[in-house]
Amino acid sequence: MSEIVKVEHLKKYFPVQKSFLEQLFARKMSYVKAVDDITFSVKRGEIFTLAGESGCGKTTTGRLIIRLLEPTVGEIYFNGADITKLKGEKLRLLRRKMQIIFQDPYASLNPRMKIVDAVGHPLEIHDLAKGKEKKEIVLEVLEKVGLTPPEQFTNLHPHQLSGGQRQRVALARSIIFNPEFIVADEPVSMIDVSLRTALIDLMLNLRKDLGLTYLFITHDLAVAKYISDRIAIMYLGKIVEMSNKESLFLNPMHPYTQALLSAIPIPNPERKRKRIELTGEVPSAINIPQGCRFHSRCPYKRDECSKKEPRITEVEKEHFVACHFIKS
Amino acid sequence: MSKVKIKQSILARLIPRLTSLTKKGPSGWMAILGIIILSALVIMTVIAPWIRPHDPIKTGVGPIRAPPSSQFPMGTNHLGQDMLSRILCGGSIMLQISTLSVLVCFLIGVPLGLFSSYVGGIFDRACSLVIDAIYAFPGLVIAIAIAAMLGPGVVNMALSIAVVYIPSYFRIVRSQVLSIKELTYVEAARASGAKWHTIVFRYIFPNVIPSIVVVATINFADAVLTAAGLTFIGLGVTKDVPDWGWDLTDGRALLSSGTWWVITFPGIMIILLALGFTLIEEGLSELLNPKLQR
Amino acid sequence: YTTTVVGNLSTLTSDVSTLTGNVLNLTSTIGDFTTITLEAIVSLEARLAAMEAALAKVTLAKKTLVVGTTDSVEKTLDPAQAYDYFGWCILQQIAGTLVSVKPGSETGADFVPELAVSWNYSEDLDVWDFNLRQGVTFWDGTEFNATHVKYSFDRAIALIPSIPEGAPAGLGYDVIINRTEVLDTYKVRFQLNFPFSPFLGILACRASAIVNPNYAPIEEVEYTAGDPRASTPVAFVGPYFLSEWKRVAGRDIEIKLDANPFYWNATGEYPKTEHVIFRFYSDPSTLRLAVEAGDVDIAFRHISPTDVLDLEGKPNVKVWWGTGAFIQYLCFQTKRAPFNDRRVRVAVAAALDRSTVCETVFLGLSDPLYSIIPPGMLGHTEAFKKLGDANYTLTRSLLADAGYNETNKLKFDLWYESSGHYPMSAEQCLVYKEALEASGVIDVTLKSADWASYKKNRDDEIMDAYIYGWYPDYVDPDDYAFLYWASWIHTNYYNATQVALYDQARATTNTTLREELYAQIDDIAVEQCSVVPLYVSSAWAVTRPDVYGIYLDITQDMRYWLIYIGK
Amino acid sequence: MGLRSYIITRILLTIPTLLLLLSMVFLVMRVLPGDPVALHFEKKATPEQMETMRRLLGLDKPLWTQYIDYLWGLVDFGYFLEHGYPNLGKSMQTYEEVGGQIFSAFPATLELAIYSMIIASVIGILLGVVSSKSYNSILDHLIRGFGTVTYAIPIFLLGMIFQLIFGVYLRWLPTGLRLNPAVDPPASITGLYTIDSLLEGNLFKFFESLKALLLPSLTLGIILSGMFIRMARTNMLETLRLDFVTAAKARGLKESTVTYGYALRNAFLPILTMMGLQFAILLGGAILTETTFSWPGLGRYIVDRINFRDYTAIQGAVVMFGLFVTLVSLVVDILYAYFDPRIRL
Amino acid sequence: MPLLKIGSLTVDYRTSRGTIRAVEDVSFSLEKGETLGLVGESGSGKSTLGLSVIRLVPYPGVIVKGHVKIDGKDIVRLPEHELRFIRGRKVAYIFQDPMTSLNPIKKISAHFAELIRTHEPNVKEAKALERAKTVLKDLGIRPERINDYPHQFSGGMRQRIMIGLATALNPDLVIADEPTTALDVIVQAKILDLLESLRNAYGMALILISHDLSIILERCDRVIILYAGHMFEHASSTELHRNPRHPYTQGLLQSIPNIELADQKLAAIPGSPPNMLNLPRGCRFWPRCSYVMKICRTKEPPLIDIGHNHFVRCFKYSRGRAKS
Ligand SMILES: Nc1ncnc2c1ncn2[C@@H]1O[C@H](COP(=O)(O)OP(=O)(O)OP(=O)(O)O)[C@@H](O)[C@H]1O
Ligand SMILES: Nc1ncnc2c1ncn2[C@@H]1O[C@H](COP(=O)(O)OP(=O)(O)OP(=O)(O)O)[C@@H](O)[C@H]1O
Ligand SMILES: [Mg+2]
Ligand SMILES: [Mg+2]
Repeated sequence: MSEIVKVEHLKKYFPVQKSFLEQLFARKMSYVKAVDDITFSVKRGEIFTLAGESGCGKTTTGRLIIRLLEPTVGEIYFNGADITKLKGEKLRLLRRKMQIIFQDPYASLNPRMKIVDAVGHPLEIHDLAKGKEKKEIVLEVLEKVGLTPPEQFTNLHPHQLSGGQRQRVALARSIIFNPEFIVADEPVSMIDVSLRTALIDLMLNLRKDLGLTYLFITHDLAVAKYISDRIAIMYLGKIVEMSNKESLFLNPMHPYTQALLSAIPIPNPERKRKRIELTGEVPSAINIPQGCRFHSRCPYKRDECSKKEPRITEVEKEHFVACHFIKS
Repeated sequence: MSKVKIKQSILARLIPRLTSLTKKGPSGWMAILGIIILSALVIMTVIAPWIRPHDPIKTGVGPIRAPPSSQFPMGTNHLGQDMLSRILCGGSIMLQISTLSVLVCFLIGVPLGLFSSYVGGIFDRACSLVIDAIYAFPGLVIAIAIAAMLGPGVVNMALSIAVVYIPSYFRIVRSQVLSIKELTYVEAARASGAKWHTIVFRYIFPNVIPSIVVVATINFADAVLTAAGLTFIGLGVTKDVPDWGWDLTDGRALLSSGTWWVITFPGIMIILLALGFTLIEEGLSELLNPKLQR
Repeated sequence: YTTTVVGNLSTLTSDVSTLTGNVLNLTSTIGDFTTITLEAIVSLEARLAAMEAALAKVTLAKKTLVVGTTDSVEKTLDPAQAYDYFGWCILQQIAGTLVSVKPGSETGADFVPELAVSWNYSEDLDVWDFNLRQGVTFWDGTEFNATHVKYSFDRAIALIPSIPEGAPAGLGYDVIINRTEVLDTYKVRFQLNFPFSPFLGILACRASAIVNPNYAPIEEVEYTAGDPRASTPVAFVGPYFLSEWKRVAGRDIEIKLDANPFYWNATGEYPKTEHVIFRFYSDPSTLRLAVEAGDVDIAFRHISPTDVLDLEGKPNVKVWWGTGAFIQYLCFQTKRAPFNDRRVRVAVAAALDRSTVCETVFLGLSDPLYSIIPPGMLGHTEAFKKLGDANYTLTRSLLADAGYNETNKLKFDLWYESSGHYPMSAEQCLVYKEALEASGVIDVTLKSADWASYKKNRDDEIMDAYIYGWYPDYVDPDDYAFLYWASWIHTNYYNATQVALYDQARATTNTTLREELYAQIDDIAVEQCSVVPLYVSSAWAVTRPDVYGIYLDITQDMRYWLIYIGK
Repeated sequence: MGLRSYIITRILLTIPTLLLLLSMVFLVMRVLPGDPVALHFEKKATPEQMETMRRLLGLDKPLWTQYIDYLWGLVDFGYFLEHGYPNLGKSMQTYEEVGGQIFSAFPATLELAIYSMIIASVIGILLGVVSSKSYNSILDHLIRGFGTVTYAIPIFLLGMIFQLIFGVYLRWLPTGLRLNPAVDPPASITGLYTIDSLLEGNLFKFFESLKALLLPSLTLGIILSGMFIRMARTNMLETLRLDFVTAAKARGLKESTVTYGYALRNAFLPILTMMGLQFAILLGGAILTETTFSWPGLGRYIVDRINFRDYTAIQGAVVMFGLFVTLVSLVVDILYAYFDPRIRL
Repeated sequence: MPLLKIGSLTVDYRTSRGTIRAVEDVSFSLEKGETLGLVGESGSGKSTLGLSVIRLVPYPGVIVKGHVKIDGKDIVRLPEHELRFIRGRKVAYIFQDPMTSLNPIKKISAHFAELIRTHEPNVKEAKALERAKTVLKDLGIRPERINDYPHQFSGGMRQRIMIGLATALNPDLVIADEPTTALDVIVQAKILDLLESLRNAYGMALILISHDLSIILERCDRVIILYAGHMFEHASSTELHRNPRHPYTQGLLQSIPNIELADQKLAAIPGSPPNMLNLPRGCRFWPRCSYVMKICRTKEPPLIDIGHNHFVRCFKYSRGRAKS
């Protein structure tokens, strides 16, 4: 399998909004280190998941790859080409190949556009189709995402749809160009449980039918486990563990991953598990602890951890971990 | 499309919107009441030339300061002009001034707000600074100063009122754009490669319209009141057109001598006109308030 | 107005309760003014203060005139600088002149001694001698004598360059007076540059008030209203002195006059009322409400015609009528078409309908004016009657000559002032417009501008036709007749014959001859119609019913020292 | 960021706004038509006289010198200390110091504004709270109706009606002016008659000034209250729906504690901001109110002076209004920061 | 006498668009120390039901039918002023969003002081604060932080404070409405542990509301499945886990991923939840139900007791006897 997307040493620092006066007197700028040097690649046809707690930089990574944000440092390759600096028309062309679906189905559709326009507008933007032609393509795509019969939906406004339907519309919009790569940013986390499975199945089917590759973003490891091929666990802007899913769930190595897994509720009242307790609060992304950024909460921390930042290393085949004490 | 067709299609779009207002509770009814009042006033003004009993500016069509009677249902004023005819025809000036001022505000304030907020940076800062500075002045003071500067007349009055209101449009548009700009669907549009003008006009602007409508209605109401105020301090239109503002000002001078009808009727009309707009505004702003919706 | 008693008197100590009792008595007698709640008066001092205030009210109600007005002193009360109606009005109460017009005079030409007891003039009217009153003292004890007269006039003339728009400049002192000589302690002589018959009129006006050199220096004129040297209460010798003058933001908010104990005519029991207080209202309607509500004893200047007629029937007020000297006239821009054509001007003048304006707009409180000199005054004629009112036959024939007819109407802009500087301008012009258009050959567009722009338009000469007004500095035809060609009206009209006649009239005291000369001026004016007289307004004042002593004569002067509230 | 540095920042930030405001006023004044010098002469003037006048008024200097003089006058602290008011130039009509005129007129407007603001906020907040508490009931509709109608009434019309009712027919209150002229105004300490008379300990004067104040401030207050009711009501409604209000109720706190201690206190912050913004409108309304009630304040001053094209005076007054509004919004922002702990980061 | 007894409770929202019957005919009871889970999708009426217990259904909601008895007292008919003694003292409520459930302009100390002093007016301010500090310490928050404002705490800490406020007066019943939805899993687990430990320590009953069946199954003794305002199934969690009876419950259980299962196959429930303004006739689940029968489309199924304290609202089990 070839790599469709490759990210190298990607960083994104957001300057902290400061008042005029503070800008004048501050000795140095402070930053939210939303993404802090991550490297990974997504293979063609796979579902690669970024998982982690809120605020760890998942969305930022997704938006960086899709070039909705300018990276602070690092390179992004798409099909082997460096797209980090693409601009203007070239970037617009790239947009046809990479798409994104967002978490909030209520906010990701323009409330004033009918479905037919919401889905078909990208075609107009790229001067690919208009009017009737556009409508036909839209009908086709709506059918694909399971909104049947599609004619029923074209003239509705988003507020007339349920959350699940909206997310399907969003999916339809993102596949209208037949893209190769889709960033799915928590596409099901705001959707009712009874509807989730259908949507996940739909995404899996689309992957098969259209040969898509997903970068799947979620904080729900159960969903991640169900859907993905490979998973990267992020903590405060860094990937702490990355592996294929079997290896990760069977053999979680990083203490954070372990804690995470042990905290996931199991829908079985008869099974009681031992939980790995973490102490302390999640540090803010502005004041990332020195050394290993997890050491403030780590049950196994030692002196070394607060001094040196561990590098992510391949401890087993295709299993990467960033911890001083886990070596191959 | 022929004119008739266009009209039909506009009606076809409007009517369901209006009827849908009735389903939205008291706020919807308030807006509808406002719309009814306004439509009545507009219709009255439009057909006034055919239904008025007398020439509204001809003096001495009746005795001076005659109280309401069957011949002069609203009495006559101090020049013996027929108040009923003046009331019927007098809305025109108010409507012209307010419409024109809203138009001007809209045409300047909205694009400026859209542009400034979307472009951001220094330009935005500069614009906001200027607008904020204007905003710090009491509106009427600016209106008076500019009206005095431009001289009387419908257009000039409208312009002077417009200057006062441009900041409101600018600010509402700007703040709305700034928040809408961050919304996911705008991001989605960017992700599909939309250019900035497409984003502004297809994705942002339509969603700002409701807020603009709210500002516009209150602008209308204020324009009416400000126009009356300008006339009151002598910066109104000339006397040879019927104008409620003038009648109100005249009526005020006459009221103390027991001539209640010269102030009462234009007073009611101006209040009604302004009320029509404030009712719509009151209704809409509640209906459109996202924080009050569930 | 109620007196509220809260609390129990018996719980108070005896003397306090008597005091309170007094206060209560007082408050009920003068209940009109005060509301005192016992509860509110917490301490003895406060009670005393309240009582004092209440007592003050009792005296005030008898010895005080409260005057309501919409006027305000424009800048100063220095006679050398003041040039506005109300400034002069106040000056008249506080400053003395050599002569004055007899109250109630019909022509305004009946001069009576004031600080001068007698006078005579040379045959050719250029030397005027005055014998001064003896035993008059200024407030500071200075004895009034001829040097003061000389000083006052010298000062007025000396100040002219530094007060560009000052009163004497407006009146032309520097042109008229050659020099002032002290002939004796109580005798003074004016040497004029040319024969000038209306000289007494000038001396009677407020610009000629005598000042006290100690308080009115020539050098360093401060323009500030409150400057004691320019407007000190003690600079003059009038029936009153200015005991308080407070201005806020260039507008009077408080003027109080108190009787001048050193007034030379104090023995004649003048002034009749000890104190005069002015209240300043922003517009006629509020003033009317105030006089009706009894807030003021006298409402003078700017109660609207409607209001005054309405008030006339009311029992709680009295309306006083008098001759007016305020006139308005129509000016034509003779520089360019259409009004560079004499026929067109005459045609428009003939189409005017003065009586409708006087009847509808002014409700009969003004009279059509057919000469620039108002009735009652020497030289008044009915010259413009020749053209008639709404005389459309004349209009049409003249306009036909000039090339205008029903299809090619005479079109022009008629301007009026919109900020209330002149009364009812908009209404007037509306009626004029109607009358003019009724001719069928004229098409008038009304235009308005606020006073500032109006004056600018006047100077820029952009108005085709515009109405203007005038009230006199001194009551003499001399102060009216020149309006036909006055350069500052900017009609661009000049007629040497008229000017010659005017100068001739100045140089004679022969009334018949003067009358003749003014009539000739009017005749030319009718022919030329550069300026067309429109109306002269009456004067009126509204007072409470028991006010006496008001003379509303042609001088437009309100002589407050003659006014009193009687039984 | 601490409150102190917030305040400093906020103050520093007003400087560019102020500068802009001042420059705009200056520029606008220069383009007003009407030559103030020509306007000065009622009847006639020679070119030499006009020139003298021009020199006198400082209009012969180049524009930028005038601009610098104007700005300098505003910040000339020595002048301020000496005279008690800033140097705003001399009136083109009366030659008086504009600064002095404005400072003498301003307290009247301030007093009117303060009382109207109090009336408007009391009516507004009271009715707004009642309305929001009885959401969608008849009472709510009535109050909303009241607010909407009052907003639509021209100020001078309402003023006139009040004058007729309370002044002429009932004779309870004076129809105009700041104080019965038969009463000596209290010694000027703050310039606000009601406060000065209290400071003087003279209740009689206090009631007199209060009587005079009542109608104008009621007029303006009622007109403004419409907007205040709306603000209070909407904000209360919004706040009453917030979780912490429900949470407080769920904790069994007293109804009044929840309404006032929770909902109103939180709703008050946005209301406060809007009140600050309303101040400009209030001052605008003060112009008409002052004219109606012969109130010797800054609003009437402006209208007066505009008729004379008295540049320096209008300029000064407008600047004063602008400064005042800016100051109010500064204070409001600081109060906001003070009351809202979230701002103190 | 059970601690809480709800009988045929029906709650309507009378909106301008129409009446939404958010909770319909719900009956259950709860003993001291028991933990009950309320599960349902968004809009199924969980919060409405929870809030009905303290009679705080938001405007325009009205309890139109039924009773809610706490210690035998029907709070539906209680005058407003007496409710105050129930709320906070007997029944405490924890809201979903910790970020918005605390008054942003009041210090934490004020929150506690107000609560304690409202219900125990004799307690002095200082005493109340002392107690508050102990509570905070129990929750794992440094007592000094009592003088901080809510915004100075993280979401998890705020939720702990909310729990502290809820338990400070030792209520008999705590209702936690999605207390962890806004939080990360690790924090979520901590909060739930905390609730559990408090319950064990003080023996209070707990109603846990969540849309996440996993949590409920993991933490609760009994479960109620709500669907569009109807109670679909009511059983102990073990029973429900072993023998889910209602097709909806079955579908639900099959659509939750479980990380402990290898190669789990999830099954989807077709269709989407009904529009509350326009409910289908008959059983409100039938359009999505794979076992739909004719009767389902016309008649509303009754709640059927199928033994073992297991109730189901489905015609499939109508051979059993209907619960009155
Ligand atoms: N535009 C921005 N400006 C400043 N900070 C930002 C911006 N976008 C994100 N951040 C910060 O960057 C960090 C990472 O945010 P991101 O949205 O990528 O996290 P996430 O993992 O997607 O979290 P969640 O699960 O809550 O969606 C957060 O601390 C966030 O506050
Ligand atoms: N204030 C309200 N006005 C009108 N309808 C409401 C209101 N609150 C809730 N509803 C309606 O009542 C029904 C039940 O709402 P409720 O909030 O109890 O559901 P929930 O199960 O708590 O949902 P969620 O999981 O989203 O919190 C929903 O259909 C909702 O639309
Ligand atoms: Mg995210
Ligand atoms: Mg809920």
